[in-house]
Amino acid sequence: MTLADAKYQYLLRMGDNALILGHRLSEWCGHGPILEQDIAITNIALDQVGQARSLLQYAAQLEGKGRTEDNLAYKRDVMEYRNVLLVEQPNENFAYTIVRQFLFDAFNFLLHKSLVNSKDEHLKAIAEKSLKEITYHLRYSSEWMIRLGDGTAESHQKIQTALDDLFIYTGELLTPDAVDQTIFEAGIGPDLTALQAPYQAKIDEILQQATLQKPEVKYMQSGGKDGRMHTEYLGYILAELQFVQRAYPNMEW
Amino acid sequence: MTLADAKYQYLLRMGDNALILGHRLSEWCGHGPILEQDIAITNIALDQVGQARSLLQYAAQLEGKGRTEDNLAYKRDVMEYRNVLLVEQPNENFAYTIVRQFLFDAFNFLLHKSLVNSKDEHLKAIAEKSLKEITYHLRYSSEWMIRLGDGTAESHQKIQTALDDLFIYTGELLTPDAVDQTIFEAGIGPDLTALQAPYQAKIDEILQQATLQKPEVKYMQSGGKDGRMHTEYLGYILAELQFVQRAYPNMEW
Amino acid sequence: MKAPADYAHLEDQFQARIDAEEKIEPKDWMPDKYRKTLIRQISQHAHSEIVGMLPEGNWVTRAPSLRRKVALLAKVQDEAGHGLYLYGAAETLGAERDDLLDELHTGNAKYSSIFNYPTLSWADIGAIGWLVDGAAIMNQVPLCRCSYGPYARAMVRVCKEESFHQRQGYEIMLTLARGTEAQKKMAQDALNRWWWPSLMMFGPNDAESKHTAQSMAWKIKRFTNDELRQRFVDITAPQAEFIGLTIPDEHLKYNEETGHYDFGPINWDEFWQVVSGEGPCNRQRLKARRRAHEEGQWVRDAALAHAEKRRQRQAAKKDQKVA
Amino acid sequence: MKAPADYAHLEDQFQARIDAEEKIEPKDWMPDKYRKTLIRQISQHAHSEIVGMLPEGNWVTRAPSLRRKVALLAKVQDEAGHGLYLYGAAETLGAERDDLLDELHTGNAKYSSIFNYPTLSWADIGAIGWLVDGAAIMNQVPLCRCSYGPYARAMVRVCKEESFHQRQGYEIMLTLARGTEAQKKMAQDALNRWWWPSLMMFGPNDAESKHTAQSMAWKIKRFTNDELRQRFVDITAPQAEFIGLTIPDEHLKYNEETGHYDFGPINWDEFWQVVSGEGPCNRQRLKARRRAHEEGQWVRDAALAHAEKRRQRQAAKKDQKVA
Repeated sequence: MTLADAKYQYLLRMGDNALILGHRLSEWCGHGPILEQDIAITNIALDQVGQARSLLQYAAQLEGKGRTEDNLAYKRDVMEYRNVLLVEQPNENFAYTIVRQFLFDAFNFLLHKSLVNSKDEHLKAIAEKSLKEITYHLRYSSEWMIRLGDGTAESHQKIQTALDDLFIYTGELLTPDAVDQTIFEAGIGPDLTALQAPYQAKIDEILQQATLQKPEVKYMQSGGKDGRMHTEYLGYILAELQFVQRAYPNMEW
Repeated sequence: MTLADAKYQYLLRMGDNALILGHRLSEWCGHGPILEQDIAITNIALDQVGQARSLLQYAAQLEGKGRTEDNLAYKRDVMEYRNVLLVEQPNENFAYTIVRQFLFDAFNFLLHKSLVNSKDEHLKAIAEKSLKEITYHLRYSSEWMIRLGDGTAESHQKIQTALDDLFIYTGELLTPDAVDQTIFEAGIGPDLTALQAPYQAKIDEILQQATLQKPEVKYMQSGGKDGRMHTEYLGYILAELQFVQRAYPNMEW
Repeated sequence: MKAPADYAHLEDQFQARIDAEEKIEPKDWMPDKYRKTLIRQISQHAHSEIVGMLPEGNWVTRAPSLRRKVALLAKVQDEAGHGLYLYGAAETLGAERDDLLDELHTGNAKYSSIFNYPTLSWADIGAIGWLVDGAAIMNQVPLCRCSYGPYARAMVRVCKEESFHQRQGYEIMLTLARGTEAQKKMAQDALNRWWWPSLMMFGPNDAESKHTAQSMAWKIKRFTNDELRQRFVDITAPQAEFIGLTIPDEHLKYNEETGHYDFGPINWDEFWQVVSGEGPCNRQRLKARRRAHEEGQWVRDAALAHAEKRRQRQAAKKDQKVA
Repeated sequence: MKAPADYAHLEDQFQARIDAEEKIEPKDWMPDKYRKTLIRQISQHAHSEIVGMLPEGNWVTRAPSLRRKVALLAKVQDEAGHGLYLYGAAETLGAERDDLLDELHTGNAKYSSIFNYPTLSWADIGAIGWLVDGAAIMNQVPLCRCSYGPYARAMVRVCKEESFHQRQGYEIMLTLARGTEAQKKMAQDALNRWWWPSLMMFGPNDAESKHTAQSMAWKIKRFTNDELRQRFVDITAPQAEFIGLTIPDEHLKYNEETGHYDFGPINWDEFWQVVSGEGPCNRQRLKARRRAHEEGQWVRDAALAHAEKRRQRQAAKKDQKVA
């Protein structure tokens, strides 16, 4: 794998993660459980879609085929998307949204803390801007993990169930493959294996405060970031996300 | 309005009703409350989509622009669809599905009983085939109206709620406009006003057996069949329905 | 309880302050009816912001470009923010947000009827920004000088943001109107559907409007419905012309004599139908708000329970230190 | 209770009937283990039909043409029908459908692991028809001669329909493979994802398979897992070649000596992972089935309650007539 290929893939993965997670969050817009949380979730959605734009712009530039952020977002089908499976999981209830966000933020925070030292100046600049946002996201989702875990019996049970369901999607986040390895060796991104311990430590710390049990998982689910597989949810996300561009192709909006 | 225009619109309306109702029913496929009802609902969906094919094929032929049933189904956006608002209402639960079906079947049955005498031979032939299916649909939905209405307290309350919510969409079914009038005068379709009394009689008969209250409605909702307006649900239906054709245009499947 | 004479005196003083353009503040004395009128108006306004998130939120996941998606998300977020500080303003008058929400959810409180129309294409997002926010600003700019301080100050911020939204909406329409035939058609269709409901946003004709006189005296209202509606038409008609869209009113015509646009009669039957809860989306809007509230109950309960646990733990810690 | 000697005698008679290719019918004597084995196998088969509706049902609303939509609906409906008469066959052995469903919903009963893979493109519908139904037929055709009568007869009908589905699936793949580059890619991708799971459908290698010997003696099973798998590869490999798709196995090669295709090693770790409930969609499939069942409870309750009301009313009418 050439470094150029790896960089393009890496940016796509990051961009797709941000876009799909932003999409899921934006589904809450107008339907949040409390007005303040409607605003907060929409705010995180905004950050994620904003980050997706920067990342996909850069990916398109690296690809060098004249595509734009919108071409990448609106014209790829499921099997060309490179987001991790975690971010496409549905908002079954607010607990799922919080757990998904927390499990992703804890990873994303460590990733960006490392990326601010990237040898790639462009990615470094994006990461510096994003890190501030992600620091807030992680604080927000951690607080809600604790609030719901250490809230009522009902909320505890709901968030434990969400955690049990979603934890199987965390393996993919920090299991490096050839792309990650190439990026690491080029000094552009972190050694993912080195982030595993701090990731688990963060999870443990918050779950302990939230009085939640860490699920025991024999097999992790993966396939999103390397494009091997997605869950059936992604197709529905894209049908909605891409409708206007697909129905009215090649227009300015 | 020329008769040709009216006929094309009339066929579109009938075809879109069948297609969108079939779509809604098909959402149950694999998720029905009882295996036997999963089969029955899927069976009605099959009939509806089958009818949609005949009707849209004929519409495309009348239009004479070389379009096909699939062009009509997959390439029109919300404002070009001509189904009544009733059929696009969501499956909030099985009661909504049954009420929607019953309110539509009672209309559709009367419509087809008249269309088998249509002066348009092609439409007459379609109607003859469909009438057998629709007779079964009406029996099925009537039986379930009664079963759920005169079942448990919970089922009674659920189906009454669904009826209260959906009844506002029945006005459009039998309120004639210029298209209906032109069709009637040409001896192709019924005088819709003449169907109003038998429609209400059928509704009353079944509601009485089902121990349900007929909702008092001051204003009916309309706009679907004349293309003035739809509900926000239709856009999501089309995003899903049309995804593959939109994402991979001009291909054979 | 005050004697009638005292009360009359207080009322005179109150009116004098208003006449002098002084701001009334939460702790000041005010007539009960002033307080009630304001609570009703402010909470209706807050509800409108919250319900207004729904038709626009409906296109967030389907926005046609990432740039537009970000802008729309930000806009809807702004509306939630407006709702938040408007509820806050109502609370300064002694109302409770929970009670106000109950009124909304039971269908007793009103909100702007315009949000009972569906958003059916992307162009509707443009039309809402241009027309609905445009009409809202027309209504709200005078409220920045409203006699009640907290409301007036909230309105200053709201108007600033609405004005940004309005320009954004107009720019969406402009882009569509200058786009392909399909886009132009989409824009024209949106204008056709949103024009008349926008005119209805100013409320009934002055002759039919119950509250106007008292509200004008209290400077809660500074212009009549018909004055504001005329101003809106006068500003919007040339904007439509500029981008090449046709306002769906055959009577619309500039009147050289009056210097205003004449326009056709409004379908007041439709207006009252929608106000009475029977518009195209009234049920869906209320159902969506109620569902969000009901499904959010366990989250609010958890937040309260957790806060209480923390409070108790901290109290226990303090007790230990003291002991 | 029979004495051991009687029992051995009955067992011998039973085995003799089976050896003579006689059909065992519901009222005939049969060993407990035969009954249990059959209930397990038939109910697993029934569950597979029901769970199998989910990955395919997932594309009903998105089928790319109305013709394909109708065919897919009909196919999924057939599967529901298969489930129905397979549950019926299990009931002839004294099982109750409700108990069998409970076993499914609690995760105690198995169903074909293939349905724990996601359908991600339209081509997956083709691949399932071609490969999954193809493999199922391979497994099921011998069951038409199964020693238990009701199961054998159910299988005759099932196989007829499956064979139609298989041809339909292959035809979808053919259309895609002869379509545009995008369609060909979609078809190849589907083949890549479904090939190995399809081979796993025949179960573990004979050496690892626990139940084979007894089931073969009872003529519940007529060929071993590996025999059937080999037959599937032998039939499918040329089909892939014919439509120009590449089976994702670098070891796949026709062996002139044996007259069979050699193929590469199966990833048994993945097989056991999915069987143990940890495949890509195990949780989603069970959740969907459980949800349908739970959300359908009030409907089933209503149907029962209404039937009881009718029964009582009719009984009352009869009483009146008699009186």
